[in-house]
Amino acid sequence: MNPRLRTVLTELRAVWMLLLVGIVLTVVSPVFLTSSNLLNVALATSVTALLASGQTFVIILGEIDLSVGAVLGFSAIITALVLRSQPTVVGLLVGLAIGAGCGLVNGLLVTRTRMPSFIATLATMSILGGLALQLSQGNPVAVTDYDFQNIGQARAAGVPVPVWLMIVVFVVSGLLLARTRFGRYVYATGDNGEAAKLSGIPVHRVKIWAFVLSGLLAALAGFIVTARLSTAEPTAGTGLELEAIAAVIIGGTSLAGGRGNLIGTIVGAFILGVVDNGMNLLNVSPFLQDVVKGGVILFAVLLDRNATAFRALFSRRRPPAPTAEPASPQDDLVRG
Amino acid sequence: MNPRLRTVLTELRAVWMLLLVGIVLTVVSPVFLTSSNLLNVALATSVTALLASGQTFVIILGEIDLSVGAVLGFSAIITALVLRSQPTVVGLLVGLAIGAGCGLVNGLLVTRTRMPSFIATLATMSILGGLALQLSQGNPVAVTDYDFQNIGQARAAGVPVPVWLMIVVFVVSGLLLARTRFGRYVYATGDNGEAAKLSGIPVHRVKIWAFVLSGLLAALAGFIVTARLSTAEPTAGTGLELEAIAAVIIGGTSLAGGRGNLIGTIVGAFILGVVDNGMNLLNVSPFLQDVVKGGVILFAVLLDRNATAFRALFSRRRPPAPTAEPASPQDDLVRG
Amino acid sequence: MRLHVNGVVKRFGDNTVLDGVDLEVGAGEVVALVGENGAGKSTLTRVISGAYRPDGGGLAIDGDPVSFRHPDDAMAHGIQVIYQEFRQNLFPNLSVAENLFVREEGRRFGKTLVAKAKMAEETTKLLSGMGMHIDPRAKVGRLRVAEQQLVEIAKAMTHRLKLLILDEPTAALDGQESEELFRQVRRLRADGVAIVYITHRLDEVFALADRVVVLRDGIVALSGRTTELEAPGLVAAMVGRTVDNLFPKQGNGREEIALSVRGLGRAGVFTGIDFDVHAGEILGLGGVLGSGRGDVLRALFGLDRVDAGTVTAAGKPALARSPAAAIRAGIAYLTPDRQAEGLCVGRPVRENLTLAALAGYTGPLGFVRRRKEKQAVAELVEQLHVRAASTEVVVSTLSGGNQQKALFGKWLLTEPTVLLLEEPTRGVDVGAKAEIYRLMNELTARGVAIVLVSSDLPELVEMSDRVLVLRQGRIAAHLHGGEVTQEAVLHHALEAAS
Amino acid sequence: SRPSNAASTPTATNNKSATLIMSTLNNPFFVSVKNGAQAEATRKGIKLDIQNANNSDATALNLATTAITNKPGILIVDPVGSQSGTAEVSAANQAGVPVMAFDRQPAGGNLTTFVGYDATQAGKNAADGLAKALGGKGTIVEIQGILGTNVAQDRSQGFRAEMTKYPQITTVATQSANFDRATALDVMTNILQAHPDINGVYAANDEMAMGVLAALKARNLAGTVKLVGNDGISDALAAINDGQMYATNAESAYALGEQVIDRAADVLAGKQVARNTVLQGELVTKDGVEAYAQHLISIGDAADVPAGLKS
Ligand SMILES: Nc1ncnc2c1ncn2[C@@H]1O[C@H](COP(=O)(O)OP(=O)(O)OP(=O)(O)O)[C@@H](O)[C@H]1O
Ligand SMILES: Nc1ncnc2c1ncn2[C@@H]1O[C@H](COP(=O)(O)OP(=O)(O)OP(=O)(O)O)[C@@H](O)[C@H]1O
Ligand SMILES: [Mg+2]
Ligand SMILES: [Mg+2]
Repeated sequence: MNPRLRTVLTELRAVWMLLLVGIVLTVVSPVFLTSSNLLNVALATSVTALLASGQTFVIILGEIDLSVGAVLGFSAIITALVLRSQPTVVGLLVGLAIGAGCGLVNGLLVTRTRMPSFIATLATMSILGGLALQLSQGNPVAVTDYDFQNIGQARAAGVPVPVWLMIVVFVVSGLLLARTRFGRYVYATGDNGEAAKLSGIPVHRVKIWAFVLSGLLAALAGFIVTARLSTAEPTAGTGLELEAIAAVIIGGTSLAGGRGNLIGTIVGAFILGVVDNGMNLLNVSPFLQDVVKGGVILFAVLLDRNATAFRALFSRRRPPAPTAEPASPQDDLVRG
Repeated sequence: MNPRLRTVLTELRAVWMLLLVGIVLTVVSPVFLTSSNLLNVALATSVTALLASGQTFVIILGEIDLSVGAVLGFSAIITALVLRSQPTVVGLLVGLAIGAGCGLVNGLLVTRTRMPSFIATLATMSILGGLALQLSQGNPVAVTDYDFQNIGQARAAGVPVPVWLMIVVFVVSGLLLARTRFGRYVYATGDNGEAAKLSGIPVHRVKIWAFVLSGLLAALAGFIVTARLSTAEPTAGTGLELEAIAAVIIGGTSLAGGRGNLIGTIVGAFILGVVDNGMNLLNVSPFLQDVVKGGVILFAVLLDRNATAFRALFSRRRPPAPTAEPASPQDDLVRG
Repeated sequence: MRLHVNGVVKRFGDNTVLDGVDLEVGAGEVVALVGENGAGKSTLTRVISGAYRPDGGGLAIDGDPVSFRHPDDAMAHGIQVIYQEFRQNLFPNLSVAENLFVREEGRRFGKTLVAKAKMAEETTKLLSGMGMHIDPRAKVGRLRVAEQQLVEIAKAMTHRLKLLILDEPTAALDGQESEELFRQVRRLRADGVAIVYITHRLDEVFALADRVVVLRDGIVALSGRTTELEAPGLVAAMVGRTVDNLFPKQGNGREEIALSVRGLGRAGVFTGIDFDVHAGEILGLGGVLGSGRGDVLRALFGLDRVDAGTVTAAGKPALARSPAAAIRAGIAYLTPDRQAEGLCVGRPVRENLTLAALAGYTGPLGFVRRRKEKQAVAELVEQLHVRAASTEVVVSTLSGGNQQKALFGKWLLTEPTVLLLEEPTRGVDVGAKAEIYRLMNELTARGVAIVLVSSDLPELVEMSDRVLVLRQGRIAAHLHGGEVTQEAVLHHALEAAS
Repeated sequence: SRPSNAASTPTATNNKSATLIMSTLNNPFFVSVKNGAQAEATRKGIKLDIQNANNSDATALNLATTAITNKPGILIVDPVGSQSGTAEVSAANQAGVPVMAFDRQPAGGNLTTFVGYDATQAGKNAADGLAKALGGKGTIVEIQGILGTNVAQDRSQGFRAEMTKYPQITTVATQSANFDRATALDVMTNILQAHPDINGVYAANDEMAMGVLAALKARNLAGTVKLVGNDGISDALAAINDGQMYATNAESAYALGEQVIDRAADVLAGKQVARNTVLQGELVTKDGVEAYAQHLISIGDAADVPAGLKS
C-alpha cells in the first residue's frame, strides 16, 4: 500500500472521524448522501477550508492568527466599495492586496517586535473589525458586479466555483507545505526556532510569509462570502477564526508547532461542515447544536490524540510520560 | 526604594501605560478624575479582573482557558434558576460548585488526555454556551433575591461590593501566586513541566487546581454580572475570555508560561476598563471604539516588550537575537 | 582557510565574558579550546558562528577581516558549529534526512518540488559513510543521544565545510561512541578542515589536538602545542591553581544496607536487576549507552513503571510510583539532561535550588519562608562555587557547568539517603569535577548511598567502591575492589558486541 | 429587483412542512417569535423545522441551501441582513421552493410574502414618545444595537430622522451596547458620569433598556430620566408598570411568530396571500401597559407577561 496513503489512514485519525460522522448521517438522514447535499457541504465548508489552510502554516510555525475573520470582513468591505466604481479585476486585486497587507502587518508585529502572535492578532482583529464598521458605517455594501458574483454563485462542471477554489488552494498550499523548501523551513522553524536561526534559516521572513499567506486566503474567502451573498457585510468574518483554528487542530496539527499537514486541516474543516449540515438536516434544537459541535471537537481531538487518551481519561494512571515520544506537543499549549 | 516597588515600576511598563492613559483622559475629560467615575471604572473592571486573575495562573502554567466566559454565563443561569426556589447561600454554593466543576473538567481534559488547553477549552466553551441557552431557552432569568442583588448593587464604605470582591481576590490570589509553595509550583511547571515533574511536583494536580481556580472566579464574576442586572443572561460572558486574556498579557505575563504576576494582570484589566470608560466619556464613535481598543492593546504590549521593540519596529535590523536574553518567551506563542 | 580571532570582546550587561581573546586555527589543524565553566568557550563559539556580535575586536579569514551579522554569513564561509546543547539545534519532529538537508539551497532535490526519496538516499549514503545505519525517515527526536550527536555532525558535513567547531561533543557519549567521533574528526582534519575542539576531558585534548588554547576569565591564559604541554600545567592554567588529586576517592561504605533491589524488570529495557547499596557506599553502574543503566535509575526514581521486582530503602518498601514518592523515600535522581529535565532555566537560581525540597521551607498556609530559603541557598551556592551574577538571575544565563552544579545543589537540599547520579559531571570543568567528587565523599561520609551511572570511565572506575556492568538490560558482571578497572568494565560491557 | 408576480402564483402542496431560519435565538425577542410560531404551527398541523443563523449571513445562507435540499413546503427566512437575505430567497426560487420572509425585507428575489415590523417606524415612534415625555425639550442619550445589523441601523435612522422635528432636544451621546444588557449597564454608567443631568434615554431594544435602567437606579434616576425602549419584553412591561421606564415600542414577537405561520399556512394551502404585511408596533406607556398585557395573554403569550400584570 502506498506509504503516503498509509500514513494518512494510520496517523490521521481525523479521517476515521469524518467517515464515522458521515456513516451515521447517511443512516439517519435520507438526504445526506445525495450529491446535491454533499455539494452544499463542500460549498459551506469552502470558506472555513481556505481560512484553515492559511492558518495551518501559521500554526505549524508555532504561531496563531486570530485576525483572519476580521481580515475577511475588512477586505470584503473594501473590495465591495472598490467594485462600485472599478472593474472586477481591480476589485479582486485590491482585495487580495488588503489581505496580504494585513498579513504583513501581523507578520511584522510578531517578528520585529517579538509580540506573541496571539495578542498581536487579537489586537489587529479588533482594529480591522472596527475599521470595517467605520468604512461601511455599519451597513452592508451591495455588490452588483456580475462577474464578481459568479465567484460565489456560478458552477463549473456542476461544481460551485468556491469548491473549485478550495480544491486549487488545497493542492497548491499542500504542495507548498509538503514538498518545497519553504515548507521545510516552516516545519523547522516551528519545531525549533532557535535551531532554525542557527541553521541560517530566515526565520523572520518565513513567519512573515506565512502570515501574508493567511491574510491572502482570508481575502479570498471574503470574496466567496461576498459573492455568494452579493453583499459585503462588515461582520461577515466574526467567529470564523475559531472555526478555522478548530479545523486545523482537529486535523492533527499541533499548536506547539513543527507538526501537522494540510490534508488533516481539510478533513478537519469537513468534519465541522458535515456536523453543521447534519444537525440542520436532523433539525437538532438550535440551542443544543453548540453542545453537539463542542462535543464533536472534543471527540475528534481525543481520537487524534489516539486511543490511549480515552483509556487515560477513564483510568487512574496518568498517560505515558511525554519523554516516551519526543516533544509531544499535546501536553500543553506551550511547551508540549 | 523598596525593591518590590522598583521591580513593579521598572519591569511593569503596563503601569506607565495606565498612568499615560489616565493622564490623557484627565486632561481631555473633566469628569474622568472624579472619585465617582473612578469607582465606576473599578466596578466595570471588577468582572474582567476576576476572570483575568484566574487566567493568570492558567497562562503562567503555559495553558490557556477560553471557556471562562461560557462558564460565567452557565453558572450564572444555574445560580439564577436555583435562587428561584432556594435561599441565597444555596444559590451561591451551587454557582461556585458549577464553576469549580467546569474548571475541573477542563483540567482533567488537559492533564489526563493531554489535549492542548486551547482546543479543550474552546470545546467546553461551545458546550457550556449551548447548555446555558438550552437551560434558559435563550431567555434571561430574573433574580429577585435581595441579598443576592446586593452582591452587585450594595456599597460598603461608599465602595461597591464588586470592587471589594476584586480587591480581596487580588490580594488572596496575589499572595497565593507570589508567596506560597503552590505559586512556586505554578511557575516551575509553566517554565519546564518535565523538570517540575522530576522535582516531585504533582504537575497534573497543579494544573487541575489552576483550572478549578479559573472556573471558581468565573462563577464569582457571574454573580457580580447577575446581581448588578438582577438578571442572569445566558450570553452574559460572551467575549469576556478574550478581554481577560488581553488583560493578562498586557500585564506582562508570558503565554509561553513560567513568567508573569498578578499585579500586572490587574493593571492590564484597568487599562482596558479605563479606555472603555474614556471612550464613553468622550463619546467616541462606536465604530471606532474597537479600533482604539485594539491600538491600545498593541501599544501596551509593545511598551511591555520594552522600548527596544519600538526601535525594532522602525529599524532595518532585526531585534537582538533571543539567545542574548535567555528564554525570552515574547518571541512566539509557543516556544518563546 | 585560516581563521584569526583578534582581541574579541563580548559583554552581557556588565558581565564581560570575553575580554580580548586571540585565537588562530588553520586548515588541517585541530585546536583544543579548554577552560573552566564560564570561561567563555561557548560564547566565543557563538561569536565565531555569527550568533553573537562581538562588542570589540573582530575576525579575519585568510588575512582579510570579516564581520558576521548572523549564522548565514559564517556558513557562507564554510564555518559550521556543533553547539554545546546540541540537541537544542536539532529538529526533533523532522526526519533525519530533513535535519541534514534543512538548509539545502541548491536544486539538488528538484527545482520547485523536493524529491524526498532522493533526499533519503543521499542521507543513507552520507551516514553509512560515517558508519551510521539509521532510517533517514526516522524522527530525530526518537534517536538516542549519541545518534543525535552524530546526525548533528553529519549535518555539518552536508555543507561546504572549512571550519568545524565542536563544543563538548563527547559530553553525552560513552567511550565507544567517542572513539567513533574521534575517527570522524581525524578524517575531517585529513580532508583539510580546520577544527576547534572544546572539551573538559584532557585525555581527548592530548589524543586529538595539535594545539591547545586555555581560556580563563575571558582571556587566553595559555596557548601552545600539545606536544610541548603536560596535563598538570594545563589544569593549573585552567583553574588558576594546581589540582593535585582529581579523584580524591574515600571508602566510606558502612554495614547497613541503604537500598536493596531485587529482580527489578521493565519489559524490553532491563530484567533481573539485583543489588544492594550500603550506606556511604558508591555503587557504579557500567555499560554502553542503551544498556539500560539510565532506565534502572529512572525506574528507581518512579519515572518509569517496572513490571517486576521489589525495592527497599532503609528496610522499608520503596518501589516509587512517582518522583514525589521517591523523594519522600529519601531517593534523589540527578538527570543527565539538565536542560530538558533538570532545571527550570527561565526561573531564578534560588527557586531552582529549593524546588525539590520546598516542603522544608514552607510555613503555615503554605507560605514559603523567604529568609530561611535565601539563607540555605546562599550557603549552597557558596559550598558548590556556583558562578552566577546572583541567586536571583535566571538559570539560563549560567554556563553549562554552573547549571550542572546548580542541578546537583537542588538534590543536596532534599537531604537524600540514596542519591542516584547519572552523568553527574557532564560538561563540568576539572576544577568543578574535583569539587563534585569531594562533595560525593562528604555525602558518603555522612552515610548517603550513591548509585553512579557514568559514561566517563575513569570517573566510574575511580569513584565507585563496586561496579555492576549492564549489558542489554541484564547484569553482565559484578566487579569488586581490584577487579574494578576500565578494561574490565569495557570488556563486560562490550562482550556481546565483540 | 422587486418581487415579480410570476413567483407568487399560489400552488397548493400537500407538503405540510416548513423550515424557519431565525437570524438569532440568543435574544428573548426572537425566542418569543419562535414560541409564537411553534404554537401556531401545532395548531395548524404544520411540521416546523427551526434553525438559528447566529446573526451570520453566511450561516443563514448555508442553512437555507441545506433546508432546500430537504424540500420543505415553504422556506421562512428571517434575514440577518436585507441585502444578504436576497441570496437565501433566490436560492429557494431556483429550487422552486416557496419562500417568505419576516422581520426584515430582503432587497431582492421573488418573495411569496413578507410579514414584519417597521424598524424605521419603530425608531420614529420611540422618538415621538420620548419627545412627548420630555415636553419637547431636553438632553438625551441614544443607545444603539449591534452595529452592522439592519435593525440597529434602521431604528437609529428612524429615531434620528424623527428627532430632527424636535429642535430643542439635543442628543448628547450616541453609543452602542450590542443589544446587550450588561454592556448597556457599563456604557450607561460611564455616560452618566459625563452627562449626569440628561432627561431621557432611547435604547434600541428593551434588553439594553434594562441595562440602562440598572445604571439609572444606581444613581436614583430611575423614573426621573425618561427611558424608552423597544420590543415590549416582560421585564420592560414590569418596569413601565412600576413607573421606572417611560415607554417601549411594543412589537409583540409572539404575535409576529403567529402571523408568520398563518401566512405560511395559507401559502401551503394554495391560498392567495398579501404580498406584504407590515405590522406596526404600539408605544406602550403606563396607561396602556395593562391593556397590552391582557392582549398578550389573550393571544396565548402569557410567558411574556410579568407576574405583576398577569391578574
Ligand atoms: N545569554 C547570556 N546572558 C548573560 N550571561 C551569559 C549568557 N551566556 C553566557 N553568559 C555568561 O557568560 C559566561 C561564559 O559562558 P559560556 O557558556 O561561554 O561558558 P563556557 O566556557 O562555555 O562554560 P562551560 O564549559 O560550562 O560550557 C558565563 O559566566 C555565563 O554566565
Ligand atoms: N524515548 C525513547 N524512544 C525510543 N527508544 C528509547 C527512548 N528512550 C530510551 N530508549 C532506548 O532504550 C534503551 C535504554 O535507554 P537508556 O537511556 O537507559 O540508555 P542508557 O544506558 O541509560 O544510556 P545513557 O547513559 O544515555 O542514559 C536505549 O536503546 C534507548 O535508545
Ligand atoms: Mg560551554
Ligand atoms: Mg538513560
